[in-house]
Amino acid sequence: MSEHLLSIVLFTPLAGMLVLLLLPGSNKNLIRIWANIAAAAGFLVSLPLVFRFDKNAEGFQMVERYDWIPALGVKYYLGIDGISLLLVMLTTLLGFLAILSSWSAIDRHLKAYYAMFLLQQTGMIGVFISLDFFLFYVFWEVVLVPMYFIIGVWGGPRKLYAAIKFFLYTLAGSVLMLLGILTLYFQHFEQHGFYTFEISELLKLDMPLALERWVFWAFFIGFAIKVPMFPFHTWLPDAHTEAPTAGSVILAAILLKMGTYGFLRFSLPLLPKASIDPWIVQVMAALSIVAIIYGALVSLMQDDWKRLVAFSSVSHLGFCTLGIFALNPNGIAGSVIQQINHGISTGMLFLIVGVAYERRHTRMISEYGGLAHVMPNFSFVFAFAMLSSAGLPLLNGFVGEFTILQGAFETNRAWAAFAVTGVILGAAYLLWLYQRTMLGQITNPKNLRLPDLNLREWAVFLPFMAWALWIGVYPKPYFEVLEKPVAQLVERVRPDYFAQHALAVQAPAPGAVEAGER
Amino acid sequence: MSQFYTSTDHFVLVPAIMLALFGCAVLLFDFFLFPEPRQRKRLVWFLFAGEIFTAAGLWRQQAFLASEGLPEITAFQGTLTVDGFSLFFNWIFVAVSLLVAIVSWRYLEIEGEHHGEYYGLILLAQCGMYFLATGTDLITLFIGLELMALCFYVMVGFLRERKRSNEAAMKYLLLGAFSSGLMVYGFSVMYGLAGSTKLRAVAAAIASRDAWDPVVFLAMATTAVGVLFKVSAAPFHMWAPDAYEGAPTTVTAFLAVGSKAASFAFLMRIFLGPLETARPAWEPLLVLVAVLSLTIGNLAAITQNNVKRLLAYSSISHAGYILLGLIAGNATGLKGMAVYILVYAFMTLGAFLVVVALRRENLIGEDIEDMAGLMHRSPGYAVLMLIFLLSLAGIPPTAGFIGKYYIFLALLETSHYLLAALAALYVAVAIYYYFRIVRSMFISEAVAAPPLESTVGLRVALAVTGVLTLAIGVYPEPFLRLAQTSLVR
Amino acid sequence: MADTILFYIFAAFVLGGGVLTVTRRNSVHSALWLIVSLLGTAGLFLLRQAEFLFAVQIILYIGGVVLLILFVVMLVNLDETARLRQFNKAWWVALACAVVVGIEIWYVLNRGLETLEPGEAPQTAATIEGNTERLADVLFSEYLLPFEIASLLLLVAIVGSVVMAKKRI
Amino acid sequence: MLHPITNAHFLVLSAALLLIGTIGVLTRRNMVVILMSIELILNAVNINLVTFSRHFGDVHGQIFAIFVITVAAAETAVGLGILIALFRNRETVLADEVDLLKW
Amino acid sequence: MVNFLDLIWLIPLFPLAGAVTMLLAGRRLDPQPPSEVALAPGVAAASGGNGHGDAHGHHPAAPGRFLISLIGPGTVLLSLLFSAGAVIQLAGLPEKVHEVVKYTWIPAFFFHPAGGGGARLAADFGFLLDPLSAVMILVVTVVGFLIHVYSIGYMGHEGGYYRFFGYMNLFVFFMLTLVLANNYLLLFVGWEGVGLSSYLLIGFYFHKKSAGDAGKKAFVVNRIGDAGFIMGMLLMLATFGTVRFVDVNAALAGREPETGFGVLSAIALLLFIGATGKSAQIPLFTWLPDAMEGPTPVSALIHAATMVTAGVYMVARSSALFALTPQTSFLVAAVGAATAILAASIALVQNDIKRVLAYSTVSQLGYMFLAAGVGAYWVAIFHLYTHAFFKALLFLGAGSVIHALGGEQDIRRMGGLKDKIPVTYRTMWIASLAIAGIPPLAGFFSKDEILWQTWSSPLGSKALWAVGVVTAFMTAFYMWRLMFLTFHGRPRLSEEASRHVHESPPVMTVPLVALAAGSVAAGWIGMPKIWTWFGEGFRLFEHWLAPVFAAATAHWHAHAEAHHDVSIEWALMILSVVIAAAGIALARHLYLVRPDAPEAIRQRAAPVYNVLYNKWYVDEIYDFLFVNGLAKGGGSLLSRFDAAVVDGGVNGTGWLTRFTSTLSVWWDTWVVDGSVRLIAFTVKMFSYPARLLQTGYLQSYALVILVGVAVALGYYLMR
Repeated sequence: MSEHLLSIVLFTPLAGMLVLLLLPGSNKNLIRIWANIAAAAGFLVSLPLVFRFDKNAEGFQMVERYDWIPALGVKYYLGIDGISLLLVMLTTLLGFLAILSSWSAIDRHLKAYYAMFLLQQTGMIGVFISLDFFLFYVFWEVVLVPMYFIIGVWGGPRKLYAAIKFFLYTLAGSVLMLLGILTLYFQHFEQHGFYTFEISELLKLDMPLALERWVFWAFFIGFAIKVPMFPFHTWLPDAHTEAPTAGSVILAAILLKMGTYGFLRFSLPLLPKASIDPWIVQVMAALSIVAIIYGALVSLMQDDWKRLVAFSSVSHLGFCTLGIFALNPNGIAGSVIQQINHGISTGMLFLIVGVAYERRHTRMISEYGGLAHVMPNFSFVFAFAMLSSAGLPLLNGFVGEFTILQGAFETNRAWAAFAVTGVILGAAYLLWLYQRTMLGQITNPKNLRLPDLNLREWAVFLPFMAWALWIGVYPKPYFEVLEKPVAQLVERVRPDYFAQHALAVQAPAPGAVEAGER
Repeated sequence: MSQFYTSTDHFVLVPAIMLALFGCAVLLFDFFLFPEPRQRKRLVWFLFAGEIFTAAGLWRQQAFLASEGLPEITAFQGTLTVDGFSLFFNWIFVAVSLLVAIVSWRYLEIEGEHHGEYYGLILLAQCGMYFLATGTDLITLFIGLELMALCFYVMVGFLRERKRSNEAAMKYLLLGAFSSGLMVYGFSVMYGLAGSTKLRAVAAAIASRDAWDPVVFLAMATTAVGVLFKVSAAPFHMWAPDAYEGAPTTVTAFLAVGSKAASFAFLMRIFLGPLETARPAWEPLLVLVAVLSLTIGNLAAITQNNVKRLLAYSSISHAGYILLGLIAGNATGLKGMAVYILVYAFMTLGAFLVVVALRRENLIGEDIEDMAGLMHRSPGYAVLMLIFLLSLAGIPPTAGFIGKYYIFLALLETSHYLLAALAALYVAVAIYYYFRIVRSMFISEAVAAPPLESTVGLRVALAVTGVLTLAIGVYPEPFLRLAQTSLVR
Repeated sequence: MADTILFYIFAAFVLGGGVLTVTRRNSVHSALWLIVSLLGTAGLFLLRQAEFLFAVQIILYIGGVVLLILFVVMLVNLDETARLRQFNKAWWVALACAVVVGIEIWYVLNRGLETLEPGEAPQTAATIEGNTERLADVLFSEYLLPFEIASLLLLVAIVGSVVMAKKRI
Repeated sequence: MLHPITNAHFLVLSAALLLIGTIGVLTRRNMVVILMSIELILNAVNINLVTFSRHFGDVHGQIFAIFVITVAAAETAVGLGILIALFRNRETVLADEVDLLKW
Repeated sequence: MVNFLDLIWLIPLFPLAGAVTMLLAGRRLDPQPPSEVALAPGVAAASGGNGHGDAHGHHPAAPGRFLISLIGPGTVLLSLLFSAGAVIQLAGLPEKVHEVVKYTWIPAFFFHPAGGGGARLAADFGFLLDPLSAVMILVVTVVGFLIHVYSIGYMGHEGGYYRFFGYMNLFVFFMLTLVLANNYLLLFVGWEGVGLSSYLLIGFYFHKKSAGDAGKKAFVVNRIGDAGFIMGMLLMLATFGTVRFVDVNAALAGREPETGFGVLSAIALLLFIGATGKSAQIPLFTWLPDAMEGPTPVSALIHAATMVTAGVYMVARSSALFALTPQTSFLVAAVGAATAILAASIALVQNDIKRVLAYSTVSQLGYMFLAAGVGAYWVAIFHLYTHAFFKALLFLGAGSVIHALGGEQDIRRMGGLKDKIPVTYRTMWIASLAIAGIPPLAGFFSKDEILWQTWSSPLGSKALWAVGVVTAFMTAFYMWRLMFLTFHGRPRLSEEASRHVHESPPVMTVPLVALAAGSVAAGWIGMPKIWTWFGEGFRLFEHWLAPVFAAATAHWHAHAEAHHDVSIEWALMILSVVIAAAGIALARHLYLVRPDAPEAIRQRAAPVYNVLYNKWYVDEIYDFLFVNGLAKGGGSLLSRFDAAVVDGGVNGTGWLTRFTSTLSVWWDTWVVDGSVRLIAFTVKMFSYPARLLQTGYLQSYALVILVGVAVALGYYLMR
């Protein structure tokens, strides 16, 4: 049982989906209830991961490794480290909350909807726990199709365009990434005489810089589109805007993380030479910074509530990628934490749009205004999410942003100086959005009788808020969990980093709650 | 020359004999035993029987090869060679013929052209395919090819009252004859080079010459025309969309899968046999052909509204992918070709079978619009079609991905980086038109039409293709091993 | 010497017949010129000591195929067909292209032909034995299999043409 | 003055005939004539085959030629059958009027 | 005996508990009437809504409201008691420093070359009580408590009562966190948190667009400063490897002042940028006057007494750093002086009672920075402390006036109120004397000390002193202009207002009196050195803070002592009092004796008046530069956005960001997305040629085949 924990976590949603398909389609509530049960089960079975995880252990934990396609050297190889753990937990929890939030928002083709969600859930978890590149790629692609349908079938007016754009963009990226993967695979064969996709084996590769660069760019295309980094981001506003609420939540909170995760798990460790190649690093940082500022500026000018949030994602993910390519412990740890944060805060923001949309069926900001009068709880939750997203200290966003800035500052002060403008602009567009939707007088009579949050909606929002607060006030467990993997990563990319900086790679003293005098 | 028709000869020929025997039997029985149209569906059973015997013959060959540990059995003084390669393809032919046959009778009934000749032609065409996969002699290959082609000409035109069917058959025949005329010209030159029609002798003769020998080149170029025509690679592809569209859909499926697979077997026999040593000369040309096929196939498919036509263009692009395996030319590439052909067979067949399923009295069911809302009318078909389309596009975990995987890997292994990137990018283009169908099925509002009723045969065929398409994707191991055996030559 | 002259005569038959086949407005005429071309080919077969093939050419080709063609031409030939344009609109493109291909083939042949010329003359031996006997020997031993397949081919051709051409089956 | 006839003569003749046939296939509108042109192409092949047969002093080439003739006959038969079916439906045998299937 | 020192972490938590209680349960305790639903006037008519709720409509006093009134000030009182206990115990310690670390907040690696290797940053949840934070927590809790009490009366009739106290408690929590933090990062938590509370409270009347705008402006402008603060912290980390005050000071110990603009100056400058945002200094001061949209107690507590002084506190807290950076210090002093005189000049002519006070606050904050800039950190804190009393009192008094007049804020429509609201009048009278710098009121001591330090400090200069003196004159003048216009002379009230006039209830007046007492006496613990006859006990403030600033003053102290000249100090002191008196007198002359004179002067000095009245056109200058300049030069494209800008009425920076973001949207739509669409378009376009080949004519197909052959053979020939 315990040695198959990851498999159980991975396949619980899929099993839920299969059962779901057998349920009678006519009984809508049965389908809803079952989907929620399945998703909740998915979350519950993932909880033991947290408790079994040993933050002091090196390498991957809870590893499962079996032959899958021996002819290709493909293994069914699962395992997690701190980075995966956090992202898996994010996935299982948010997947459940997203499904919960769809209860009344979706009333067409329920069965297909929930089936797609559960399928996607398995795909996303798979991406985060695969240690075999082939397996990873399979899950990576598996995620695309459900999301295509979620956008395409249950989306907004321009859903067709958005769905196919999303699909094409990410697919184009991922096939090029596949070429990169295959190059590594072949190189490994050349150097070590056998074919394998195992990350741990591929780490033993030693490739010339030129080749690493090419592979890096191949990976880059795949991951950067997924993140999305600056010039590749245009699928994102469309997809986010048109997707149904829960789809946007999953898209923003988890799908985008697949890209950053890819950088962390594959680009950096597998291509250490290319990753510290000054030119590449400069380009990555420049793109990240452009994304931060650009995303924020564009957000400022949106009149579509959801589109605004979508562009804010571009800005936030810019921080994440900047942190990664700061290539030091702070930047990377901050990046991972910021990925979680972005999942929480942007997820909330999308849910908030969804709540408003469900009541008014419009996303135009100008249609709203003064909602705080009729929906005080809602406006409170929104304010919370907004502050979390804007990086207010004691909420989650600040911890990530500050750590990333620290990392960026260490590598290049100018990066931090540019990136910090994102903090200002972030406040500007969010506050302006808040003002236009929540504050002022109610200018539209349709908004006069809107019901405030109901119990189910509270149930969706509360975990988000609690988590945001937890990370904001006591982020230490997160840093501890990330300590080892991040150190290994940095060690791999910059082997002299710790030696040169005389930093001991160790966790702070256990039981670090030191009360009393110093 | 002493003894002809030895027991080895017989052993090698058994499957072909069975095919021919049952083919003729169908023709005969059609005339004499089942004059009533309603009885004709029983003719299917002849076909089944023929396939079973054929399969038995193949199985014995396979078992013999395995038990004796032989790489191959040659017969008729080198005219036929049974090896892993031929068996691999023959198994595909058996499966494809069976699947096509069991869905055909209902389709033809709807079309009002249900005749026994049809099943006979299937069997005889398969007989031709058998020789294409097994033959190692120019004459045998040529005759086999023509046997298959003639059957297809007739089958494509089988809906005699339909103008489109006539036209498709006419075009296919004229162009086919023209291209095979050019091809056989090439054969004649090959014969002139070697003084023998045996591939082995031709190979030896060509190997003794320079790779860039003008005569060899002439032979190669003209032969390639005929071969590439049959596999519908650009720029020799142009018959394919028309023939695919005009032919009865079941025939289209057989044409797109069986004929193409057989032609690729033929192509590999030629290019990896006699022409192998002239690789420097033909490789650049094939690169051009492959790129053109990918480009034209994918681009032209984007704006198609007829599903069959769209699939025709997609099959052109698949031909391009398979050719890339040949261009790479290493073990991975060749294995990739085999795997690709295998998965191509099932996914394409499946896609066409869904189109077959859509055919009803008043609805042709070939336009993308006809699939609108299929998800809500017949979710099973829609989901299956989705799987086939995903596989055609090469999205894991479906079979198509495994095929593309090998092709890409082979290209990278042989440093064809640009080709690999191009081939990869065309996957994204392909997804665009495949997803036009998906969009229609899943997202468009349903047109008012009753759900499709289906026959047992259709269900079985779809289930088999669907399961295989998924199975090859999820657990490809046994299939890869099968493909591995096809390399033993 | 005689061979040479005969060759040129037959070649003139072949090419002239061919050209006229392609260019005659009336398809009946085309068919007749085709016969001329095929006869010329048959003559060439004789020149190369392929007597059996000569016979096959005359009987099967001219007697069978062309008659079949003529029959169909008569069947479907509408008078106005002959009055219409006989070449399609893009004929000059095709012609130009064919000429290019012709030049290319000629060029290629030119460079490679000497490698196809006989070093010594083994053909003398071939003339001694009866051509037809040898042919039969080889055909029914080494090429028995293609021969059998060819029978299938013809069966298919018959069935196919019947299926296609008959109104009701 | 008259040099002896070599293989080259035959091969060039064959190539010429091939071209003539090709031009016929490409330019003539009447599909019956196209079929005839294909016969020309196959004849060119046969000339080649017989030439080489003679060259090698064996009969393989001639046998090949027999098969080619067989195939030509079979193709013609089926082609004419299809042509008749087409003509019955369309009242035409002109190649460029048969263009329902395109694009 | 409770060890208050180890419980200092509880001090901020009491108000937090109050805030959480109120924000979570408040609406249950104090059910809101539906009249709170506000609707734009036009829509209201159309939909039958009853419009903007009457701010002064009386609600039935519910028991829940009472509970709120108890919890709100009560939690602050608890903090006050704990603070007092802790400070008393602190005074008994030999070291006078006490640090409590609860747990590590943000742990991370950080590399700094200066530290000779690596170090770990661990920003803790740690609290530091030393004399400086002791002063601050006392000011915050005392003033905060009084204002909370006052608010019970002032906000009693408002909707969202619970919300108000919730936000106020939240503010106190963050403010106490800010002053008790033991490291910069935690200080930043409070720093941002008070900004948030300020945002929430400015926008308390959220149905008013102006309130929302002001709140947003405050937050965003503060964020600009915060960005500087963050960068400062990062640079500090890179330099010292820590953000803990004690460690930073330890790292600085033994360093010599920088001669040029070095890394220390850079850190100090970046921190100061943060301070200019929070403390409304040039160039980031524009938000504070707008912040007067909030309820008056908010203005008193946040925008006068506590939050805006956070910048001063932070500079004082970083005194060891600033003392080493003469260039940045000079900049601090210069900015302070410039802000002081600029804001004072604006205050001269404003007519809104709260705006006058707001500019006065900006001006007084400038004084504090002036003091800090010249190295007189204890004086800066001293002024902060006295200012807290009289400025809070002034605001609360103004609130009382507004309350009395039913919302009237324009001093031109007041007058003659001194008898109708006597308590308010008298307390404000005291406060005005105090701010004008009349001895022996609190303001005198602190302001005089600032001027003297500016004159005498090696970091100061005569020019700065002159600016200070002029500002002092202006201060006296505008304050008394305010007093005379409000309370003296002929009543100019509207009919309705004059019927409405009444003295505030005791719950409001008692805090006024208490603060008045403070305004009188608070300065007595910081008497000038030359008043030796009072004894050292009256110089308690300086001694109390001395250990905190010991390191900072060490560099300059010896130097300063040498220059200490008693007679000059006396002369200057008298001069400043005279100047203040002159200001008062002039105000009396113009506004009481000859009420028509101001109008005449205004006529004659119209340009000057207009410049001052329009706040030196600071907002407008930005507007002019960016809006009109760019719009006229930028042609049609830019003019399209111009309309949006004028319409939006936002200030220049806001406009600029919006302009660039519009450009970005444009870029995104047409260039980035456009190129993608172009690719899609091209692909589709190529689809047609690919199809066009497929003419349907079999001979063209054959032709293509032949072309294929031709190409193949051609390739061979061309090879």
